[in-house]
Amino acid sequence: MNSSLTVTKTATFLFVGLVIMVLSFYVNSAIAAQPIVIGGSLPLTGEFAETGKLIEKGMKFWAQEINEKGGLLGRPVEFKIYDDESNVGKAVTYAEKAITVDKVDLLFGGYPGTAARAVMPVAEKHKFVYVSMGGHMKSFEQGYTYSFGAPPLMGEWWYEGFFQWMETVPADQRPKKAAVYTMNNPVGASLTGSIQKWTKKLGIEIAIDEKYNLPLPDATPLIMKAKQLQCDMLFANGFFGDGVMMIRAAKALDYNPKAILQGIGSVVPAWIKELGKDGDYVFSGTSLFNKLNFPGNDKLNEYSKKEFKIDGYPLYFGFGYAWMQALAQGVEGSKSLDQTKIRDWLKSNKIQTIAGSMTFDDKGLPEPINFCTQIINGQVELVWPLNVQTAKPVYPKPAWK
Amino acid sequence: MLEIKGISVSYQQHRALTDVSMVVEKNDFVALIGSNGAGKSTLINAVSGLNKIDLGSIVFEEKIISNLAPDYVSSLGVIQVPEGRKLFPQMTVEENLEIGAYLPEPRKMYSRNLGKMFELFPRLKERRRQRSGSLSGGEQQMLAIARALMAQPKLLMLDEPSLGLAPIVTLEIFKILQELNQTGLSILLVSQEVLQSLNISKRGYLLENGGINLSGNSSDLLTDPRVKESYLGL
Amino acid sequence: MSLSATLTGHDIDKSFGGLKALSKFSFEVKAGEILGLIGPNGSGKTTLFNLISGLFHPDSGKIEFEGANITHESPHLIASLGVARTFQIVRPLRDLDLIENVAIAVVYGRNGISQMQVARAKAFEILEFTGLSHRARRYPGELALEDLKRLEVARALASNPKVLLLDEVFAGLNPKEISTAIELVYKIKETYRVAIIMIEHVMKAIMTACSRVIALHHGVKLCDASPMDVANHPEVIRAYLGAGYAGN
Amino acid sequence: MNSTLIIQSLISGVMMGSVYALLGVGFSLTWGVMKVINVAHATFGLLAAFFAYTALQAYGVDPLISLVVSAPLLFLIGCTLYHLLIVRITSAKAVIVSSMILTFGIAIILENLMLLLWGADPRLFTTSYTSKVIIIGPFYFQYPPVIGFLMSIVGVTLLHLFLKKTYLGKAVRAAWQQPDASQLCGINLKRISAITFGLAVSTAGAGGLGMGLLYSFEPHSHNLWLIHLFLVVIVGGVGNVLGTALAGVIVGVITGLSMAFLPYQWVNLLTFGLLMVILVVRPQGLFQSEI
Amino acid sequence: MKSDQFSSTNSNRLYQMIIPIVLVGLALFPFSEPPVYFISFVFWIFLYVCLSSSWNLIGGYAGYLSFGHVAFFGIGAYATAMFGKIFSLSVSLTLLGTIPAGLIASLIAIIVGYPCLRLRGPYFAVITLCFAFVSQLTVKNLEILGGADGLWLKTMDVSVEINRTIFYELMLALTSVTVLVSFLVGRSKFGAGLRAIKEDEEVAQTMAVNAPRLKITAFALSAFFPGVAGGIYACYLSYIHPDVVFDVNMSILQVLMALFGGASSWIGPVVGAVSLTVVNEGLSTFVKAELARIIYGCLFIVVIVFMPNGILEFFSRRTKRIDN
Repeated sequence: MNSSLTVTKTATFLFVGLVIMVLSFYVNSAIAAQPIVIGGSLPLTGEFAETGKLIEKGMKFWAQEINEKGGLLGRPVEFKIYDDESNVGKAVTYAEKAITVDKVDLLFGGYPGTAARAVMPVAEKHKFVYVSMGGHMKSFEQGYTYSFGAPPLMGEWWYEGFFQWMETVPADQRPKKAAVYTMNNPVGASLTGSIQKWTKKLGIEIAIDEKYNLPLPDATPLIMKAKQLQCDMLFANGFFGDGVMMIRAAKALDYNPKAILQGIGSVVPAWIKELGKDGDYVFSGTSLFNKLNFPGNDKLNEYSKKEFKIDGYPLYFGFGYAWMQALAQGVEGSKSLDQTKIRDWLKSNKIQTIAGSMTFDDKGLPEPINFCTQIINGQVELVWPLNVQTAKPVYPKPAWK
Repeated sequence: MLEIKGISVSYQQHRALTDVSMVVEKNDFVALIGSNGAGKSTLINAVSGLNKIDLGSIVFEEKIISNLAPDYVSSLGVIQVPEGRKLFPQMTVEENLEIGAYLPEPRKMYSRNLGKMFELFPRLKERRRQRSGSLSGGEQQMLAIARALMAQPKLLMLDEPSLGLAPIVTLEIFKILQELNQTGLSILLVSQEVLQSLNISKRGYLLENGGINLSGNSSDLLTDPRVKESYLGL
Repeated sequence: MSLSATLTGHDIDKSFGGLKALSKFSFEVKAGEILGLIGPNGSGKTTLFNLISGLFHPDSGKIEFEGANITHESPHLIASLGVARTFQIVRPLRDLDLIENVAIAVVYGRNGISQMQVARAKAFEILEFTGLSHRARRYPGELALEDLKRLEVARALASNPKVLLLDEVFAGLNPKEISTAIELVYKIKETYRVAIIMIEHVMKAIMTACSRVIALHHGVKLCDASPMDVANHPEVIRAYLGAGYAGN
Repeated sequence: MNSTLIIQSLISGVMMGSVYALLGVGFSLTWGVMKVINVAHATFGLLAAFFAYTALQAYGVDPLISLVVSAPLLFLIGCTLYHLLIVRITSAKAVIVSSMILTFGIAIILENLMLLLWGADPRLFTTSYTSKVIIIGPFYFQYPPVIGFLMSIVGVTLLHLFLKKTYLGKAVRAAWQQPDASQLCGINLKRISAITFGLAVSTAGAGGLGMGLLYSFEPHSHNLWLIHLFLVVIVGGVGNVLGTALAGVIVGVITGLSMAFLPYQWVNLLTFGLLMVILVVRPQGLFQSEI
Repeated sequence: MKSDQFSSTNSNRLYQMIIPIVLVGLALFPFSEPPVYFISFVFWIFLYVCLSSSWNLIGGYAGYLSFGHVAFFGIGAYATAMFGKIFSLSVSLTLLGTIPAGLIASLIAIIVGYPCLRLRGPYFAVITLCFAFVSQLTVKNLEILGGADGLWLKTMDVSVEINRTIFYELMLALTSVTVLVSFLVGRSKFGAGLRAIKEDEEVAQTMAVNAPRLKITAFALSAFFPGVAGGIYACYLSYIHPDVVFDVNMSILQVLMALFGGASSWIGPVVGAVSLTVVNEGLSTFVKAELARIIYGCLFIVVIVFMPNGILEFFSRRTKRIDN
């Protein structure tokens, strides 16, 4: 009998504890006032920690810079960043926590695509401007008015630059047959559409079109098959781990297509750092890049060199920075923290970011922009469009040594 | 040599042994008899350190060994051949013997003792590479005894070595025990084979319901009607 | 109750690996009868209980309960027909107190009770009957072996069985406890009119309680007779005391 | 389907599977003999991989050589963990459940320690031989899987020899076949348990290194590896070292073959589905239990 | 009445008083106009209480540790989403689909449980884990179910506060029903049979407990509530993806919550789910990310080493000792 009494006691204690906690949040939120608080969540631990941490650093660099300049609207900025543990459900509640408890002034964009997809309706409901990579075209087609991709990481556009350049290659030098291997996730799915469209246009036959679920156990059979069918073009639409396996298998099997396209794997700094020479000559896309000559990139590079000891800032570092840039211009432009005003300003004005200048359409997306990158001599170079070219594309890819 | 002074053992709240005392002298051969559930195994497990005792003490060669770890008790030379033999079934005959000689002192004498065992139990020599699990019941019991002997015991305790064996095999094993005793080994034998164990032992104890009811020279016990009564309830 | 046997077994064979646990074993038991089952360790007594209660199935042979063939039925069905058993090594439900232990047997037994509250009251009666009522709210871990054996009996009784299989419920008890336990068995027989088969090593119990005794050795029936005749049967004595004793 | 592709898939399947096996044997050992499911097993492997990575990057030490340091180190860590924590739950009612929760906690702690120490970036071993290849006829043998394969053969053989040929190894087997009888022979159970656990953890180190040769790794990679562990151990039979090793190869072959015959997107599904079938049909694993 | 001495009348009265107050208090909470986050956070707590309580039916009462229970959550989410999509229903009508979704989850539990429930201990844990992976991968590979892209659901055309309040109340209702069922099962014949199975399945069988049928019933019942919860969650999130609703971490968490609180009673999972969710939230709020996870990991070690039967039993034993 005692035990059941204690049960009740324990339950009561927990309930009271919960109430106290709730109250303490109320009190906490009441104190915050002076600085502009920007809140939200990022995957700082768990599966997407790598990217999450880079975005966080990019955002923080932006804050440091703007605070040195005297802040936003004359007020210093401050972050309230939660760790969502790479869990989409948590990303949603933390966005709400930032909005309704911390009463943040602005919301920052999250990662990965699935989280962003789930947060976008929340931002919409709460009428908060949400600038992120988005979560691919489909998320922007849901009719959200407060969501922006500035710049987005748009799978549907990712190879745009590459194909535009390929169009300039004389038809007889173009690849004839392509092998397409795509990871079975939203990013992968969004890449395949443009491949279908463009290969048809360029007269490239798709000999293999296969999806795989992560983790990819082994890449050897994939490469072997591509080699046997004499595919002279390889689309490896994957992340880092599987991308690396494909490259290593391609080298081991001495498979020499004219061009290798890599999805999202080669844009992380680890690609060059870990893979070394073998990672050379893969093509990929990007919507912002450290070698672009838009204002701001040099500062970021300088900072990266000092802080991370690498030439050229990492891609997601740039994303974190660029999204904040876009948001800040909305605030400065509308001279207000009113979300609707910020949104309206962003929809009707041109903004400048490290990814170039952009204007947004109804969906909250800029004009399709995507640059074509290629890794040459251990450096990511921009090869297309011509006005930003930092190196001539190496094509066809030299044989493995 | 071994002196058990008024020990009591309980499992959870149940008392399995109450105030039991007995003595095994040097070069003694003691038979401990009693019906099922009387507490015989509990007693020798208490000596080996597998059971903890509540009261009393167990003294071996002037050393108190009650409630010490089983491996330590073994290292003093008190070796038990457990009920049901408990061989290492996936290991060969020779490996079983090797584990028998696990302690540092016996390990030094391993090859010499191995030879002796194969002399004593020639059938084990034939099957030295066989898995112990595949041996016949009698061979398993021999192996269990040989494994214990590999540890160079001063006191050998056997728990129901005749269990599930054909009478002729039991006879053979008991003969070997008698020989071992004649070479100077002290033995404490727990057995259901009342007649045979009393025949070969020097002294006997009758354990009933957790206490010693009767003790004396084996030859006297053999004719004592109380023994038969205890078994058949006549 | 008719005079026909409640539970019968015909030519039951059971081996484990190469070991023959039971061979060509037959038995029968009637309501109101106490059948004793004796034999040295490993002679196949507990195996028989496992076969009757359906935990094992025989290799050949047939077990019938009130004329129905239950040879290959599942344990819960056999139990729900009215065959209850105890376990030699007590197996109480350790995380549940005595009332719960027994009450579960009550609700799932043939009592027509499906409410736990009612079952608990009934369980308490049974605990009273078996002399455990003062420990009703204790957990098995706090009990002495004697009481755990009683609990086994109480639990078996609780399902309101027609046949009760008692596996060494006297082992490890002192003479006084044995007397009370024998009284309990009698009481059970009188009150519940069940057929009882009991495995026992304590000969005193067998001698006083049983109307008939079967002796087993290495899975073979040695004899099936009155307690006195069994105790004086030379083969039984040899099986118990070792070769040569009978002649002594 | 052509035979070259099938055989090549088989070859790489075997090599991949053998690395799973190396990672799995220790897991199988602790589960089978100690009834401890060490959910952090793969995490220790990952720790060894990160250690080797640092040694390679900072001092140019070959990953295989770093194992000389990390394996004994992991052995010590394993022994210490046993004495500090595992021993406290071995008397619990449900050791298996408790051990899973306990080691789950350890895994979380280790993962985040690695995150603190090494950051979240994916890592690869890149040495002079990582992109080399041996070509025999139409077949290709990449160095890293071949090395992993050899490591696995050496590791499993060593473990097998240890258990079968050395005094201590025999004592370990004896202790788990008959705990009571082994104590009567003078074996100290606690010490043997600690050694078993330490040993298992240090084989995890070798396995982790092997995985690092095949795949890139990050602080959370152990979650994926753990799934492979369950796979090979269940297939091979819990507690069975050689069975687990064989099961690794079988899982590898199944994966390899299904990659040759099935659309790739069904490969992982098939593997898990097959495991379910194996579990239902033969819960004791494919091989006779042997310790 | 004799039976009185077997029921804890005092605490019954206590429950009878406290529980309605707590429930009414919880139901009224959103109307005190707290920041929306708190509604969502408590919704999240309800979700976990519901998941771990329903898991407890099979895992706690019967002792069959299912590590793949998230599969039923996911199945419920997808069934509801597809129901809404196929008939292009509004959100409120889609929510009606959660009941059939729960039934589908139960049906699948029966089909899967039939062979799987013959396995015990860790084998059952592993096979259910595999089942979770199999169902996740199946959904990912099937284009009709949205494949790797996931599914979008309609959103309600109401303000955030109302939207969140609706889901809050729905989840509160579901959770109350789940806990009530768990409570009733705990006191019923059915629950008693499950306990017997947990303690000793063989003995239970000899007590006429039809173990196979009871286990499968418990498994089906314990799949129903996650199925419904999955449906509500899908509508709440308005976007579902196999990685989100079949997340194995969720599966492991609901097991840990139940064991953490104490799996032998109905209140254990409730206490476990509430405390772990609150602690985790507190850690994420006040401690640096990695450190928070490390402390979280330590929590499991401390609990298992010092309170092997869950916090509830630990505290009740302790007070017992003090009372004595």
